[in-house]
Amino acid sequence: MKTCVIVFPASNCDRDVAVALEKMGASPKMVWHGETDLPATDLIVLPGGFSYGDYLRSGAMAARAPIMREVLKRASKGTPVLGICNGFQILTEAGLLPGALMRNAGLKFICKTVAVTVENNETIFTARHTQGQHIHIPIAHHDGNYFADEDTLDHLEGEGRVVLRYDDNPNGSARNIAGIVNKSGTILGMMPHPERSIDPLTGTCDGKALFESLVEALA
Amino acid sequence: MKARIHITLKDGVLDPQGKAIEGALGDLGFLGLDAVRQGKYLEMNLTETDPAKALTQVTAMCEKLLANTVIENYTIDFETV
Amino acid sequence: MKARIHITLKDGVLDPQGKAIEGALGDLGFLGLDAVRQGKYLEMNLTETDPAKALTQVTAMCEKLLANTVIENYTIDFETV
Amino acid sequence: MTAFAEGISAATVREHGLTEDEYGQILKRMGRPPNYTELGIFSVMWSEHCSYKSSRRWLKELPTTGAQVICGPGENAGIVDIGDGQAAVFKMESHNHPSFIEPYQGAATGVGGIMRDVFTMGARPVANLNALRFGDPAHEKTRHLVSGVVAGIGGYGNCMGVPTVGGEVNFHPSYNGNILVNAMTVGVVDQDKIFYSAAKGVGNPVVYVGSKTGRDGIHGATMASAEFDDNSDEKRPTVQVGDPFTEKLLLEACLELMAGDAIIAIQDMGAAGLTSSSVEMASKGEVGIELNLDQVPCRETGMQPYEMMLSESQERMLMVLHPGRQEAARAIFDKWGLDFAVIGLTTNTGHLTLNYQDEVVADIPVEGLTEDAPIYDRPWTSTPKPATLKADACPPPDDLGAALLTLMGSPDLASRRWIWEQYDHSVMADTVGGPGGDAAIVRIHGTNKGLAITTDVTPRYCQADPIEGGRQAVAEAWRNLTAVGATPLAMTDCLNFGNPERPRIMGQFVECLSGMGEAGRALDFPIVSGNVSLYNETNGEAILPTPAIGGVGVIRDLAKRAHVALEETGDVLLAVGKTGGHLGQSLFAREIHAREDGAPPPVDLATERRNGNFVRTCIEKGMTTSVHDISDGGLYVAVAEMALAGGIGAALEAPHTNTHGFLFGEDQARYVLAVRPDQVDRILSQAQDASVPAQILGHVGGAGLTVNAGRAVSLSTLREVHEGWFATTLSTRT
Ligand SMILES: Nc1ncnc2c1ncn2[C@@H]1O[C@H](COP(=O)(O)OP(=O)(O)O)[C@@H](O)[C@H]1O
Ligand SMILES: [Mg+2]
Repeated sequence: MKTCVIVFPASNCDRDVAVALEKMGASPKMVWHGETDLPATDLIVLPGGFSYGDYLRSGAMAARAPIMREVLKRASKGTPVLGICNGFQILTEAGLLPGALMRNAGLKFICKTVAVTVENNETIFTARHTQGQHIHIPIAHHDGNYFADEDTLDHLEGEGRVVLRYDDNPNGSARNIAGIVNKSGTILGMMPHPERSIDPLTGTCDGKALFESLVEALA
Repeated sequence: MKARIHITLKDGVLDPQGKAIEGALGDLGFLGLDAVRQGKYLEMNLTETDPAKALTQVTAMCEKLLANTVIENYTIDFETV
Repeated sequence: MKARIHITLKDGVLDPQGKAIEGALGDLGFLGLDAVRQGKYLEMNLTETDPAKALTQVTAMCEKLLANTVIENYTIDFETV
Repeated sequence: MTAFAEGISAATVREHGLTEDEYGQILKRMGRPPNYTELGIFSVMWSEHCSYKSSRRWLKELPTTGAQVICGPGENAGIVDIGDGQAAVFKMESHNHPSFIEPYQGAATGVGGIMRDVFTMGARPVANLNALRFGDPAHEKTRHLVSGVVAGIGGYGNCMGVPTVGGEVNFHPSYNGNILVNAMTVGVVDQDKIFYSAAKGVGNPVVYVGSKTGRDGIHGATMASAEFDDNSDEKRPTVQVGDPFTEKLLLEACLELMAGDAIIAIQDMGAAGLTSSSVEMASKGEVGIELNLDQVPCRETGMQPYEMMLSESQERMLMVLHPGRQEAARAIFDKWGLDFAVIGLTTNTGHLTLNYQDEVVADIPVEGLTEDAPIYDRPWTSTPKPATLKADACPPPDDLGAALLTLMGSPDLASRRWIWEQYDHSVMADTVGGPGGDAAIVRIHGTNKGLAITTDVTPRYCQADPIEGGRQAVAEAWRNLTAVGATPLAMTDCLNFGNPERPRIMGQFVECLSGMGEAGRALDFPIVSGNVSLYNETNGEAILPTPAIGGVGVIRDLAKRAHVALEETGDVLLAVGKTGGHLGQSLFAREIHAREDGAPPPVDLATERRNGNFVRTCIEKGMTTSVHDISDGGLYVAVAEMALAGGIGAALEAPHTNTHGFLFGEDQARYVLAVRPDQVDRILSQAQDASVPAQILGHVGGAGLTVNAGRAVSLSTLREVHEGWFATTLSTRT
């Protein structure tokens, strides 16, 4: 499987996700935000971090970076895109996913391992999970409070696009949403960090199944 | 010319910061206030001197970057320096 | 009465956000602009109807909580609803 | 009659924090009166913060060498060998005064500054820690200060993508007007890729990179060397604003440049910015430096040489490059969107020469700024040895369980989760042991090795008996590293004290250092870097003497490590080390009997070493994976923390006389181990062979803690009081 990780100024989980992909046998290419072209790839990853310092709005400036034009093009042709944390914020800012990620309801940055339910295991990202599985996975964000209008939320729910839901809402997200996909199920945005959950030495391993699902689906 | 841009959350969009500020003001003993909303205020200097052109330019900036029109409104005014 | 509060960084205080926004606008091809500064804009409704009293009250809020007077200035104005 | 340059008076000299005497020395060195810019440069270089004039004489007596030491004090950070051609680079630094004035930005820029000290040397920062002291929790400013400092530390470190993995926090009224914010960074570097700050050669380009220079923090270094009084608010505009986004770019750009061989010397611009960075590079390399200030990237118009030289704008670096490498270097900084300017040259004059608008605006022999800086052997008085606290001063509590709950919910023992959940402690995906343990453990990327890191000091012990307190701070750091299974390597320090011009305070400094030095030697635990922060006083009220120690150790095989959590019902609890029931200066005495007197527990360094080595061996041999050192609050608190971490209770057996001394005494050199029943005999006999006291304490199991089968304290109640304190006392809505 060929993968690309987009590196924005002040991305800081780019290495972590590259390590995770490598571990799953996918060799990631790191692509600088200023590039205008992407190599052939089966998966595009927008990593976590603080692109542009999260100034103005999280993900806002990154969503307008030169490389994003190409990401949008590929995404529209069906190339899968995974946005983790800051990557999720970038996906909403770029209009690839609906809604917005606002300041956590408690206003504080939160870093901890939380319980999340897999609400839909019929996506390329979650096939290795069971439906309704509770997984434990770290979050680390200041702006993870998912917002969308009621109509949009109803649509997301109705179409099975709420893929991950917090068991105990840490940040005020509408309907406890932790991750959603686009209509065609090829783009996932999620606040939790699966790449920090692949090694028993550093915590839980529940994030591994996401990468395994992708490898299986895209190999 | 100096442009002044106000970016505020749309009605109906929850404002965690505004809510927290309202709570904190209450804790400090300030009474008789509600509907606290927090927005952004941006200033910049433009070399453009024609007001109509400047408005077009700044509107484009807001649409493309400065505001997230899914959740935010913006207003623009100018001050001649 | 509606209070409108602008909180801006004092002159000479570094504004990392403004700087980054200026850079991003440049990258997007917007030319002829500089000195981008980002501040906060707050609105709230007050039950107080006397302008002088309202000003005293909001000034106290700014001093105690809303503005960080070490690095920020604030201005207050009112709008009668 | 003293001579002054035009526009300068005796008052100007005083305002620059220089004494008449010091000014006299400047005249002598210069052979003429310094102009305003030169005076400013002398004032910052001769400030306490940069010159260590009160402390240097005593710092020299600390142990700083060892087979593991690659670079001791004198560079931006200390460096120790961690095997396999790699090294750990670390240092701790204070940002006390700025954080009191503006907690968010003060703490944030403190974190930014210490990270620069580490990546200046070529290392990628892999962990941040912080040692914090605040005033009385009930003091009107405390809540605001705690929220701001914690948010600032998180705001900077989180954005940088460097995990904040540990630290310490205490509250005491002596910090009401002088909080302490000490930040530590640890980085990892390949030994053949270390960069130093000594400039070399003549005619080599001096290059400025990073952010532009503004009028920030002018006189920050002298501010950090002055006492506060009620007018300190007026000094406010000197606060600097941090830009972690730019620092992240600076980090990546510097490491990219460092992968090649363009750099001769590099130095961050910290306190006293362009002045101290250029002077230090010149001084270390024994060359001169000539700067053309017209080339300095400025944020504001009309900045004067004085302002450019003294600005403390953040996120800047100064480098000396090999000639001809400027353009390749510039391309890297352009790519990262950072300023890059050639602002000068190395020279053979031995002078710092500044040109501005075609005029020489300053010309100072570098040695005058460094070697000639005053050194004071300040008068000091020894702290009288306190009397040992009498047993009847600390009678048994009515209810041991209630006393435990009081302690576990007290400010100095309550869970710090509220703080560390605001720090990203898992980014980089190498955090093996995050906050909440004895020492944090960070895996060295791509290996099966780990660094263990801790910060420690017990200021109330240092106040009561500075020598004992100095020993204890070092011993506790060493013990915390040992408790996770690490081999302690070396330490950094941040020496926070009051006004050294008062003999009593100077005595605290001298005696704490004497204790620290002794402990460092006895434990093979040299000091490789550090920082001194004096004048932590407001209106004559000094802080408790607070020599914070940052300890670093290595775990060669991460499979062989321990954590604090109890694991399994039926495991046996052992105490290693002798429990004598020392209650003087204990938290029990303070929280239950409101007594802050008596002698602190004595530290026997040979015992410390023997007991620690024994515990480490037990971990290495796989005989235990559940270990906690016994410190604040004593044995019962240690067991309670292990129980909460593991979610299992324990039943303790304690002597029937002086039970509370046994449970709450703070005797040193002790650990609690939980072991499988089949290991007990083996451990006890090996302990005996090693002359290490060890005894059975009780058993793991149940939903609460009991002593001698008495009434249980339920874990849920314990958790509630333990976790609740910060959230209820300190949580503010903004
Ligand atoms: N208490 C101390 N113990 C050991 N070394 C110290 C101590 N204080 C300062 N040093 C060393 O002195 C040098 C200068 O310190 P400092 O001026 O704080 O560095 P920087 O300019 O990087 O902030 C550093 O190498 C530092 O490690
Ligand atoms: Mg330095």
